[in-house]
Amino acid sequence: MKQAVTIGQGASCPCVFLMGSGGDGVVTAGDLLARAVANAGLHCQMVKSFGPQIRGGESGVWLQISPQPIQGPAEQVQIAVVLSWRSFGPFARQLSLAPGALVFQDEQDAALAPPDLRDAGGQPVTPRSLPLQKLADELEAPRSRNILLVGFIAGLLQLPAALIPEVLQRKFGKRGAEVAATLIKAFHRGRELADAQARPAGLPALAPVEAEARLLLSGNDAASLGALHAGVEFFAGYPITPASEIMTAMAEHLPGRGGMMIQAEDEISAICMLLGASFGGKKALTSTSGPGLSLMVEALGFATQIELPCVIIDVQRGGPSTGMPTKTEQSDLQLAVYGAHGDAPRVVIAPENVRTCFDATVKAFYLAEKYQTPVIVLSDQQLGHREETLPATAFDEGHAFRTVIARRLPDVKPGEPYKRFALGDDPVSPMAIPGMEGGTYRTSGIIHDEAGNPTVSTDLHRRMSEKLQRKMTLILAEMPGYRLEGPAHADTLLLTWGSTAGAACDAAARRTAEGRPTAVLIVELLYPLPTEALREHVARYRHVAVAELTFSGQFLRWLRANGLALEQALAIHRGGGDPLTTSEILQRMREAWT
Amino acid sequence: MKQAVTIGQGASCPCVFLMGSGGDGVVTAGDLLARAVANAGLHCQMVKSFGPQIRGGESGVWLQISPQPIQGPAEQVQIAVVLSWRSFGPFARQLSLAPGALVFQDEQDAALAPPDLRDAGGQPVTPRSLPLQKLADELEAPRSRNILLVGFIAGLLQLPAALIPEVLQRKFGKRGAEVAATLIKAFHRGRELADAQARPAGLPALAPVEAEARLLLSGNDAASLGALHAGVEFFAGYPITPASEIMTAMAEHLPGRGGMMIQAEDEISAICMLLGASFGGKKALTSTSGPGLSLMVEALGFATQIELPCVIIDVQRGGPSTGMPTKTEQSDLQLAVYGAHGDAPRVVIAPENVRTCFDATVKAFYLAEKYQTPVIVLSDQQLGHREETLPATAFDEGHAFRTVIARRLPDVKPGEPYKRFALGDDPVSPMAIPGMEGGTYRTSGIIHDEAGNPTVSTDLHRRMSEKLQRKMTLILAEMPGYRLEGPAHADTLLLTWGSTAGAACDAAARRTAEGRPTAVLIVELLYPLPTEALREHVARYRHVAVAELTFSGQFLRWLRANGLALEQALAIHRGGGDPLTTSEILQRMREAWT
Amino acid sequence: MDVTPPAEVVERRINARQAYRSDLKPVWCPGCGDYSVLTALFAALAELQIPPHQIALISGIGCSSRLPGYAATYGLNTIHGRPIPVATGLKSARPDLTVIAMAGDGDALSIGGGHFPHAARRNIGMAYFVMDNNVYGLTKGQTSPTTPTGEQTATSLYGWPEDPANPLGLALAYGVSFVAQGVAGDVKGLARLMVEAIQWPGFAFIEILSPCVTWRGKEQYDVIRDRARPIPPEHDVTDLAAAFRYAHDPEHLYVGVHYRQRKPTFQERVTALQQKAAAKGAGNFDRYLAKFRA
Amino acid sequence: MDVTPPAEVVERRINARQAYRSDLKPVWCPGCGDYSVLTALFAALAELQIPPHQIALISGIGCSSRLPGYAATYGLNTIHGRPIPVATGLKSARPDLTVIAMAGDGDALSIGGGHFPHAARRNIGMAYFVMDNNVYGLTKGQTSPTTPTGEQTATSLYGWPEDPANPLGLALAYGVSFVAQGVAGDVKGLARLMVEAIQWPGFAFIEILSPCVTWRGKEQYDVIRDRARPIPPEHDVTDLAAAFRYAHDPEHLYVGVHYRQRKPTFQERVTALQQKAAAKGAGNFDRYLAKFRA
Ligand SMILES: Cc1ncc(C[n+]2csc(CCOP(=O)(O)OP(=O)(O)O)c2C)c(N)n1
Ligand SMILES: Cc1ncc(C[n+]2csc(CCOP(=O)(O)OP(=O)(O)O)c2C)c(N)n1
Ligand code: SF4
Ligand code: SF4
Ligand SMILES: [Mg+2]
Ligand SMILES: [Mg+2]
Repeated sequence: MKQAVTIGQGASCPCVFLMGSGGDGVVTAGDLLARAVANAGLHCQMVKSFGPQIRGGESGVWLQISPQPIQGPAEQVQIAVVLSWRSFGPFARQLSLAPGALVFQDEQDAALAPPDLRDAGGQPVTPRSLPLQKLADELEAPRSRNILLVGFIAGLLQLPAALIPEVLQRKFGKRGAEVAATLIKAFHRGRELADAQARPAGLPALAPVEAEARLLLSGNDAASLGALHAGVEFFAGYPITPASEIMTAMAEHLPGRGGMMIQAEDEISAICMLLGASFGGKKALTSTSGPGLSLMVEALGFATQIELPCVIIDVQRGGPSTGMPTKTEQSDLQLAVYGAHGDAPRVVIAPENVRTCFDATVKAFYLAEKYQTPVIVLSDQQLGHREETLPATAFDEGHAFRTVIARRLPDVKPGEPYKRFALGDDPVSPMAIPGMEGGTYRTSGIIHDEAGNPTVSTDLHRRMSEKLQRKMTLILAEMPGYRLEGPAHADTLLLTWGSTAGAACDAAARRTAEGRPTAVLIVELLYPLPTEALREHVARYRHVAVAELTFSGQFLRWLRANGLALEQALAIHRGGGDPLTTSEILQRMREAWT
Repeated sequence: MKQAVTIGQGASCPCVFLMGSGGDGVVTAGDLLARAVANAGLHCQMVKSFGPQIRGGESGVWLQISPQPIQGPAEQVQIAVVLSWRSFGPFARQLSLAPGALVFQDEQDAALAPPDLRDAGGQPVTPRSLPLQKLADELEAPRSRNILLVGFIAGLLQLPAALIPEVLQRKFGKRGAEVAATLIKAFHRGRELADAQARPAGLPALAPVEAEARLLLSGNDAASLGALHAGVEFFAGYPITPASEIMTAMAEHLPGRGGMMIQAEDEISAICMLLGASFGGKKALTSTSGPGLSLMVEALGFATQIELPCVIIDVQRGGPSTGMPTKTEQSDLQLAVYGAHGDAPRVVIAPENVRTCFDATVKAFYLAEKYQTPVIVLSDQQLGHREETLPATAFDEGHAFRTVIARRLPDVKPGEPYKRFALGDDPVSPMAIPGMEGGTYRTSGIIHDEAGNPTVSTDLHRRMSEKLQRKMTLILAEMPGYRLEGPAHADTLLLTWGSTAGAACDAAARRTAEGRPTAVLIVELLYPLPTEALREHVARYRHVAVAELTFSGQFLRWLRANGLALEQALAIHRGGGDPLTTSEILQRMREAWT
Repeated sequence: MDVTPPAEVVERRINARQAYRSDLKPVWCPGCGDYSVLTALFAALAELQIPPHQIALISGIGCSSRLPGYAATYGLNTIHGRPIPVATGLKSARPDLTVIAMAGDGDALSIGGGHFPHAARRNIGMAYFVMDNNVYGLTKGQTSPTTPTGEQTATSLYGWPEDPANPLGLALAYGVSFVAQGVAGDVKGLARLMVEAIQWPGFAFIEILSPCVTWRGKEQYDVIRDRARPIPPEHDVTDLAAAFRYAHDPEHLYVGVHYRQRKPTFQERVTALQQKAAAKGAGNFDRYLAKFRA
Repeated sequence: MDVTPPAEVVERRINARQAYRSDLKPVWCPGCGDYSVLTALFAALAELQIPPHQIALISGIGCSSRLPGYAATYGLNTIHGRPIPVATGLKSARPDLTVIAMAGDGDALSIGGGHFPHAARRNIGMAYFVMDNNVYGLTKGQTSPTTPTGEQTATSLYGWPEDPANPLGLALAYGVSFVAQGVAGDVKGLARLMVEAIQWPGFAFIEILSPCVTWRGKEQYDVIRDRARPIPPEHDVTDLAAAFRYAHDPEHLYVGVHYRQRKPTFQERVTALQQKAAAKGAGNFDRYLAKFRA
């Protein structure tokens, strides 16, 4: 049994920031700390940030720690360690120090500290020096500075001493016993450093928790797991930040189960390869980000038209154009729902946190196969890259969406005519796959008749359009497509989607605590939008706000396009890069409804 | 001076339909008739329709004739001539015969006539036989059957006999005097045939008009003229129906003025070539249709981001996917306004008839150059391919939009720093072009600073997004972006755009005549949408309808997305192919507001 | 070499070919070369006796790309320029099928030209038939990447200022493992090449000279006939540089197999790495999940 | 052959090179081959004495494509795979400029591979420098079209099952009129090739072997050095088939000019047809309008 943990007094959610330049190993340090925290039965959310360099550039890690599951992004930092002031620049604006926050530096770097460092309350902060490199050198392990740092933070947070050596052993054990022993020594030297420090003032007290097994993974990891669970058989893709991890996971896991990952020559080929595989009866996936999705537009319309299932995970990044590849935004929404010439409906769903990246992916395969339609999963850089602790049972039956189906095949008989696009009561017409005798059909992106042959009949144009549209109606009938959270007596509703949900829920909880009971409605099914249900909900509240991370208010515009007038709604949105924070949302609500 | 013309009694707008299979020459016949009509000082609209065959397939021509300018598409046909019943099939559904309409056939084809031909009133129609081929053979000009047909129709309509020989002479004169003479003979034999016929009952009487010079051209012709007037210097494109005629016109005319037309390897290259030429300071154009526009999405976002002018004429066709390449629809609207990952505003404008294809193109260049932005002109197959008579002065000063501007260059000095994307009061920052000393700059699709260098500053992301957005505000300030037509005391408003405007205006006029005064508001500027002005107008009417040719109501959804709730609006839209007709719109209004 | 077969053999063959015909009537212009390509394809499939439901024909957009609609197999007339990636996805997901991709010269070498080298590098086990008419047929006569320099077309009113591409040369540089040229005018010879291409283990390309009578005139048949020569029997089909020389011959169009060199197919290589991965236990959900235990 | 120049000449040269440097600091990894490419480019431009404002550098997306940001010329870091069409538009609209397109191996041969043959067919008067590191650098180490078969990368954990493309072979098949190979390790030699390419009347391609130390290791320098050989002086640079053989040499990477054959540039041909068109009076608005008089 593991030890219970107590950290300081005050806020429930300490946030630690570690920053260094290339080779300083702050990301490894963050990862070790996160694992230790997870093993202590606590929750943790870890966000990494890198400079434009591929190697040797600056990097920063935010670690939020709490006994409760964490929803929103980190806001203020209680403890910051900066290993390289020289490359601190890009983080200066991003880093918000809590009043009374402690900032540490390596004493060898002290001369470069910025002259005017202030906390959120405007108070000057004087960095405290630590002899990190010096101690590492003394250990004759000059590159163990980051492990010293881990010990130091673990000490400050009073994490149980036993947890980290265990993790170190697992992670570095294969480099030999000696290496591991040195690192464990470095860790303990770091802890001693912490003991020598004054305990940080406002550091929160974490109630002791029963330690239980935890997973630590990112949204891209969860999506990859979801795809495997859903029975993905084929992946074709083209590398792009921040989606490439899914491709790498597929490269690792598909061949082992008789499947295949093809690195396509571009995103147009990737989606076209999916359509080929899907025509052949296989469950097919790709992952991409904005620029790639832009290139898939033509083939997406084709997929809708010839009614082929396929799943596209779009891990959104800051736009427009090349935009901000390593930053987040929710601004591919419009392209996902509207990206086609002509009327080509498709399904668009969105996860709201790391865990639901799994659910959304499984659901995407389910909907794609059941309704013979392309499905886009709208994740984003924030979800895709941040790591979260989850219960070990997070993806088990009863906790996650796990329904897996096979494609519905027709009952064809050689000699009997087969109508691939039969216009019956059911808009989903069973699809033959090559190899089925009696199931041969030929079709095209041209408006076709029931058999699949081209036609110029405007009547068939209308009836086939209706067929496509009726599938959307059926989807709405089988799932709510949204989730409502918050007090029953709330008079305020925050409408949101995707990765903004976390901050929205935190903001609603705080607003409720302020005596303004606020609920949150998180839309999961973006296309087809559950408009009627949303309309009913919206009508029940005195105040309605719409929160999202886009410059132009794409989500609000999408709700409106679907017929939700929302004329009085408070629009909370701004240009991307950094996620919307709890305070930002809260502040806007306070200003609007005093 | 030319003779005045009188045709029958009744409706003001006779419609003639000619149909034949490949080689029958009905399109030539239609063209000759249209020119004769134009030379008689009348107005005419000619629509052609072809089967899927490239050659040898069926074709049909609708000719609407009127002393007044014609707005909406043809509805019922008064005179139909079918030269090949065998290939009549695809036209059967499209052809609506007016009560009492006359149908003619070549006597040699009579055996194949459909047994059950009926007019709109449900009355059976018996085709009358004409010895067309027989007479042509007698003239020893077996392929002159279509000229006989021209004579026959001219006779029925009592067009002045002198007009057509003149046109024949111009058109066929270069094949030798003998050929022309034979054709003129055939024409007169056709007229004699008409004299032998009973005058059609309901044929309208056209008041004599003062004959004046007329142009006969298509929307694609008018757009090409507009581009030349606007000073287009560079065109790159990829062939696609129904836009290719613009490309051919540019191939013909650009080299002669020192410019260039490049046939790109695909639409991605086409738009990228435009951006290269535009970066070099040249006015650049492409033309395409839905599938091509889909492929341009990524580069369009890039154009917005690096603020490069360029003009894209999208001649829409029936979608989705390959859809109906030779039919019309207005369903690229959503792709045009939303087609980008991230928030990438662009300008979208739409002509409403053949004439305004000129204006819209000139305006597109004006806006592109003035605001350093991509501009999409949304034409469609109907506008692009139909031919209309226009006054010879249609494109003259005072009649058309003719403002032409040059790009605003900065006042750079060698040695002084130049900020390509200066964030000043004016969101349009003067653009240096290669060759200007002191103007060198480097930029990318990445979020950039004022100089053009990449940045990860979320603050610059916001400010640059605002810069792009503020251009849109300026555009709205300088032009109304819509046109209102109809009685001042109207209590009903029809909102529409593009090629549906004609039928909407006709429908409004008829509804007004029925005692329900109805106005039409035609939106020309689709992005940025003049939302505030529209809101004010909409508020003034008791009834509001929105008419467009899309299955899903894209225009209505676009209006709503922009904040026009239009909750009570009557939505008039359907799947594409054939344009919305006056009667359809009228009928829907009658049903909704009895 | 060709001996006329007995009458009942001929009839049986004709019946076998009929089994591949769909009930859609071609809308090609009378005289179009693509009719012969379709006939040759039927003959080849009949000869190989592949059941229609084991075959998928994947085309792009163009007159030529209408072909799959006319065969009673599985068929997709996809989007312009994309038959190769669609066929790649299908063949690699379903190696049991006979997959034939086909395209026009514009589809294959202009908008879809970027996919060709990669199917070759991967050596995907499919046949690829390009019906080259030196023009954009469906869109009414614009230049294509194989239109000769100087020609007047709908998009080159003063003469085409570009050099034509050499499809055979491209295929050779791309590393295509089977490269041949056929002519629509010679249905029998073309069918024979098709039989070989369809059976070839790997990516097999046939450049088919298939006239467009509407935009290039009936003379295109004559031009091809005059320039066509059988590839000399002494040509070593494994000699890449020699094949490259034949491809660039300024005078003659060599008909027959230009290059044929067995190399591992995508499927063969992928099967090997699938075994490697399976041996490592990759692909197991629970093992993958375990990786994320903190 | 190289004689060390006097000190003041060296200094003048260095100053001249400085004039091409922008104030942006490269973010390439220490040791990246692209630094040398930049240095060579500065040297070549200084040698040619082209004023910076007469030059436009057009790249795609990738580590290599960051290069234009570091030069004080006009520059566009466009979108992934599209430097060729953007540069084509620019050069054909503004033949007075010196236009240099550049890209990585992924940008040039994968997503942008479809454009390369057409720039060659057109013989657009620009230089095209591909910095080939056999990997996707910017996106963190995935395979590229030139990654050797069997390699393990972020997207080929069990070994890459595809054959690599041969960039020089492609260029030759495409009809590129100037084809060369350079190595980042030899700045002087590379600069010399660049001078020739930039001056070349037509499309000039240099395949630059530019190591990625981060994803392919420092060893990539050694691998290249071991395999690199100067192209034999007796090689006839107008012999296409011979060049094709050098390009496909299984052992050596030949450095130098592989092929060089003057042919009409796009500009030359277009100028001719502009004159033809002008002579016909095409392009005049009023004449065009008159055509529509009924
Ligand atoms: C994205 C896109 N661009 C353009 C078109 C129009 N288009 C259809 S077929 C075709 C070219 C046809 O030429 P080719 O491939 O040589 O086939 P052919 O008709 O000559 O057999 C074009 C440009 C299209 N369908 N899609
Ligand atoms: C449409 C699109 N897809 C994917 C990407 C992601 N991406 C950026 S650079 C790159 C490849 C880089 O490799 P290479 O061209 O060889 O350049 P290098 O970094 O190696 O110099 C990719 C896939 C993108 N920017 N745009
Ligand atoms: S246009 Fe040409 S390619 Fe097309 S069907 Fe007719 S002859 Fe054949
Ligand atoms: S990742 Fe490779 S190509 Fe990119 S900068 Fe680093 S060494 Fe150069
Ligand atoms: Mg062709
Ligand atoms: Mg590379």
